[in-house]
Amino acid sequence: MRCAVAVLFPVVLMLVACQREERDTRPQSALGSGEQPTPVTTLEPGGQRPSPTDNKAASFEANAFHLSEGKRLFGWFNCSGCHANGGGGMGPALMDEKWIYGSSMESIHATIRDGRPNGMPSFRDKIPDDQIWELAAFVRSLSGNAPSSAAPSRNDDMMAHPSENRMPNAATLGKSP
Amino acid sequence: MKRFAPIAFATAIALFLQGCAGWQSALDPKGPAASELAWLIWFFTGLCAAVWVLVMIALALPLMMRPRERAEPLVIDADADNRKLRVVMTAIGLTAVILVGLTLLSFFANRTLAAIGSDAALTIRITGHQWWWEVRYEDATPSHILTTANEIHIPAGEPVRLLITSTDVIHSFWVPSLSGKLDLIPGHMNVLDIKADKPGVYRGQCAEFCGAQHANMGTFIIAEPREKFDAWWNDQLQPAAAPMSDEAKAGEDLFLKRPCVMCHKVGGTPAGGTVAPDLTHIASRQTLAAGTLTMSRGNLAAWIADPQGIKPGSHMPVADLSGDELNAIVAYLEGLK
Amino acid sequence: MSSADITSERDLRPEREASAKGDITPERDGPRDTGLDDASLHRWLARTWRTPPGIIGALSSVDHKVIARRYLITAFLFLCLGGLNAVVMRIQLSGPRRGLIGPDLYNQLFTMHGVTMMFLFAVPIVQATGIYLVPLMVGTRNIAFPRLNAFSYWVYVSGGLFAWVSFALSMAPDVGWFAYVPLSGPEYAPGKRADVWAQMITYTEVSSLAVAVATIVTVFKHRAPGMSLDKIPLYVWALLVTSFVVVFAMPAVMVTSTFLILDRLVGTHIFNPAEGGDALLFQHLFWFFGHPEVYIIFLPATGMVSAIIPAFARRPAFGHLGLVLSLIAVGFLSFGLWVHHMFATGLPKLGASFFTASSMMIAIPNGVQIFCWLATLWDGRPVIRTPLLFVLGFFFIFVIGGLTGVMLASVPLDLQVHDTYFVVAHFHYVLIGGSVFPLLGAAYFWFPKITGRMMSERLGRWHFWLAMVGFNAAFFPMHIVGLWGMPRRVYTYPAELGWGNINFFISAGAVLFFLSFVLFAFNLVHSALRGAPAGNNPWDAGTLEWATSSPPPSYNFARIPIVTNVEPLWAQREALPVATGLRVDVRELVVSTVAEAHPDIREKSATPSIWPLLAAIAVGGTFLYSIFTPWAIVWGAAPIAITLIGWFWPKGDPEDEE
Amino acid sequence: MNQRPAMDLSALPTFGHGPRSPTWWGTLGFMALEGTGFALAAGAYLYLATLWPNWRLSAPQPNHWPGTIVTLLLIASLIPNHILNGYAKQCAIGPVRIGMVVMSLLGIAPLVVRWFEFPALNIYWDTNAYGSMLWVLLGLHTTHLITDVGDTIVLTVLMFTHHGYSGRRFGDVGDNVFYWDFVVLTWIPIYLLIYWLPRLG
Repeated sequence: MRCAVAVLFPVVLMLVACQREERDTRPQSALGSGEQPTPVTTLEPGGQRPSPTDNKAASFEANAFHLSEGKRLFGWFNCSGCHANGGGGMGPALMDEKWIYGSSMESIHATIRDGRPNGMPSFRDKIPDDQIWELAAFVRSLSGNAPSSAAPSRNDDMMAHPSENRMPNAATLGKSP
Repeated sequence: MKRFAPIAFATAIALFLQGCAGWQSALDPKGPAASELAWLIWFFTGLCAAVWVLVMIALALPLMMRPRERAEPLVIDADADNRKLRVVMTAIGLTAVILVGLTLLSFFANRTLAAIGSDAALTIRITGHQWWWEVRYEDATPSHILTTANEIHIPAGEPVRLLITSTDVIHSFWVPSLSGKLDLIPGHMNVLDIKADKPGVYRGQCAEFCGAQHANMGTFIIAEPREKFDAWWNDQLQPAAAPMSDEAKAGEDLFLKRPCVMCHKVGGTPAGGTVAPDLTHIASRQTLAAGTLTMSRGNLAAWIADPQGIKPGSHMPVADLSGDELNAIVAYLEGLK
Repeated sequence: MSSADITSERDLRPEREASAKGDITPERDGPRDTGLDDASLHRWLARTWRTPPGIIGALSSVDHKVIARRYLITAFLFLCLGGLNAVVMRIQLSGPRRGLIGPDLYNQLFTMHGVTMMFLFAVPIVQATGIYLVPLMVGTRNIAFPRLNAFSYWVYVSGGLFAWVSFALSMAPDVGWFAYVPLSGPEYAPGKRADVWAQMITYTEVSSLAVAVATIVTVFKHRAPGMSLDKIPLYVWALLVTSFVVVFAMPAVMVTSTFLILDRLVGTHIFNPAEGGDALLFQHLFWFFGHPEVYIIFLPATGMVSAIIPAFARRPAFGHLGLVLSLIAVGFLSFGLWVHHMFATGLPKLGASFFTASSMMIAIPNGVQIFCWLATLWDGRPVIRTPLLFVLGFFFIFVIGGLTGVMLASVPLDLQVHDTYFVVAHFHYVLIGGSVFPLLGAAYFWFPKITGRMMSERLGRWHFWLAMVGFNAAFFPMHIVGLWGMPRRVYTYPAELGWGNINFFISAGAVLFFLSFVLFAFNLVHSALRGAPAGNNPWDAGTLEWATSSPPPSYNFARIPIVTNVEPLWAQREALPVATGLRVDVRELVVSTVAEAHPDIREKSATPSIWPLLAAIAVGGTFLYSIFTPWAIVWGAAPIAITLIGWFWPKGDPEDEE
Repeated sequence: MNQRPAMDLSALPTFGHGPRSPTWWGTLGFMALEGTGFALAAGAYLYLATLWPNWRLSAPQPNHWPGTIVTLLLIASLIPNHILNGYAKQCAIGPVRIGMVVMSLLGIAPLVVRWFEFPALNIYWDTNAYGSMLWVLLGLHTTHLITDVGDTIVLTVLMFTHHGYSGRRFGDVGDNVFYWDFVVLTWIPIYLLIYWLPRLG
């Protein structure tokens, strides 16, 4: 038993770590496009549909490098112009647990790529697909949805809000104590 | 050891002679600061070599000349030890004198360096980014402030003041044939005065480890006669040239529609990104990607098609462009003289 | 040996002793060594001091020689790993624009090379040599705080594993061994790589600090009767000064790495200029440790040189007092030079000039040492054996490194060569010339003491010449390529700068230098198995470690020697005066006064215990967990407290009770 | 090598107090390195404080009262601490047991007040560098306080067992006294830095 744990623990650690620390900067077409039909609602007659996920979304969401790249792009592309560091302004807040169009990676990816009514522009040709995935992963981390061992830490700026790796867990967010 | 010493020296000298013509070499000074420093380097080297040879002789002599091994370790000739003590004290005294001399020498060299830029007329602000240099020519008139990247034109024979800082990590600005290096530190503003004696192109590169592409963060100082520099400066102040051919026109449209526009600026067009090098006059530069590639149509196309193959980890992403789109964008950029 | 033998010995010394204190129960007494014949004395001591059998027994060992051997082997393995890193880097750099490895791996490689060589090889191996030799040289039976010593080995080895497992997982730090912020800070170093650096550094420094304290106390309180301050061997002085430097320098790097992980993990702003922090603060703190670090590695090596030269020059070191004073001077001055690593940061000119002066000044005590050694060699023809060859190589290389160090001390000159290959050449000349060559000499010198067998002289000479040629071929041209403008820490370089040929030459030299270590490893293994038996004192040297058998018994000395000269074995050729009256049924050793080494107390040394290992596991687990969450400190406190209580709680051994 | 007995050590005592004992020197060594850590943390604080002309960075003043109470408690505890040391030197088990209990309580008391010190700083560690340094300094000292109080409590328990009545244990008590002095003395400059330096600015 102890042996099994001793063998398994490093293996598990290795798999988790590899995914978290990899730094691929070229498009990862091997993982598929990651595109899914993205419904606006999850309500369906006859019970809930399982949320669509594939390797692509997962490989971006749990990867520290991609999350931090997403954070950098969020600043560079002036997302804060409308979303104000995630707190919300002209556009909706990103730090809470309210998602108008779904909270999955795929939904956020679709939102950035195709835009949404009431102001969210489409960045389809303006941002390469992988960078959209990075942004989507970072946006999810703003509300504590990313694993804290991969989520970005604070920036070397004035502090706007607690860093993403110290966000309260998504499950407890928005529920008053 | 004795056998090896001459070989080492011969190799060293041969290698020195071969390399003195270097393009980015501290031993090939092209400005007053680097000349002062090269002299200092040679002086220190000569003195240190002499000291080293003396120590080696002192080491080799007992090995060669002493006839026999000592028999009884604790029987010591007090007179001999006293003589040795005098020699050792003299050697220590000499060491101290040499060191004081070298300290004074470096102090005065420092003062010479500080005097170089006291009357600089031109001030250039250099901001380090991962992994390129933002270059801004300061001017009292806001419309005369000029922004470019990686290549710094200066008038030859005139001192120029560089204000250097960083917005991300620490970099270090170093053009060996003109001057010593100075760090670019976020939250600090450093001042480096440089002067090139003669017109020429002097290569430099980042000298403080700054991440994935530290190796490919080159810069060039291009010293020109005053009138040529003024002409360059006036050209650079103009907005970008309008595309001449149809292909270039299509390229401009694509530039504004595709990812390029998110980060880069082209003066006179809606493209106004500030997080990547300003491309208003990119075709007038000699190199691409911070001194990594020489400027040519082929290299432009290669860089845009696969930046992550050329500079893995750099912040320029792979944009999904078709062959025609790529050609059009390259045609457009080529026209931005 | 049967227990019946022991009981029969017990009757030999029925003498009882009243305690000095009237208030406390008289000491339970046991047999003394006073009248014992050699054979029964050996039987008693061997039983009392042995490391228990079995795996648990081996893991419980507190014998300084056993632990030092483990330390030495582990450090040598890390040296090989770090050397392999270097060879891979050199292959990548052997030509311009070579595509063998990309920047991501290269940056991890050179960081791991630096971290491994500094924290997992150089400091541990000089301390390990001290752990082995200092108790023998001062004539005692074990190091002070033997369990702390065992603990520090476990901490060290797990810290090293931590770093190398991270490397295998592509999670190794890639921010340089110096890990400057902001590059290693929260914004620019995503993932856990920089956290691995921070915690691994803090953790392994715990081990260095513990060894340093144990060494200081061993030298201060466990010296053999009569070994007053002026009779302490130079090697022991060197280790003593080094340990003091460790005590005052290592906390700086722990503070630095703790600040860094606080910034990364809980969002403090210590290094964030936008919120009142400062990036240069990191450099000040780091180099306040980083410069003394060089002397931590170098000073023990000077001690080795001071031990080897007298043995082969056949006379005591010339200028013993001068050598001691210059060791102490170097130790002090090493704290006043850190800014010369920061001349390119644009500090105020006048302050920088002060550090030029102080950096130049440290050349004086180092010069004193060099001149004194030369004067020692000037009496008669030295006996040229492999250990002395490596010391001669040390002179050849280290003097170059020292002189280029003088060049780097000059602010303006430094601005041209700082962070170039010139500096890489300089510090390899200092560290390999100044520390690794003496260490290799020391390996040949003390190998007979450790294993009881001589190392092959023929292979030794081959090794020496291969190392000399390989080293100089690899590192001398780096001075030149640095002056030609090649910066450090680049994973590639363009062809048009003309650095290709010289880099190819450097890479070839590096491979040769690596091969010399392969030969050395072969010589070690071969000689350990087949070498000629050494006898107690194969070199006819004069210090106490040669008075006992090779390898030394678990109790080091059957009777504690009395010291009358700085080279006691030369002064007492016929018979060594010894002290008697120690108990043989418990681990008793002599505690003496600090200055005069008058025997003062018969103290019990700690018995073997598994708890130091368990404590190291608890502390290590806490550190590992703490790169993920600060709560690790809270959850880790309980196991740490339990293992520490287990460690210190008396088990009813006589050693604990009195 | 031949041996010649020349000295008899059998009359030596088997334990010593204070600087005679190696443990005392070991404790001193750890104090030196921990003291260096304190000094460097304080140095870092002063470095940042002199770097920024508007230091305290518009943060509110800390409330010094909890800190002052801790200071008074710590200074007061030095008296029983040294009385305990005297008994330990005399190897008087009864008074030493009482003294250890007293010292455990006098260790816990400032720890309880310390709990209220953190909110009294009136700033969080992640607000700005001033807040970070305050928390670091206070945290560093609190770590020492906790470990030493833990050590004292364990030793107190030990003194009540049958292991307590031995020379080595009395030496341990002496070293514990010594270390407590260190914990108290390092607090004074940190107290001044945290609560009184910001009042100057």
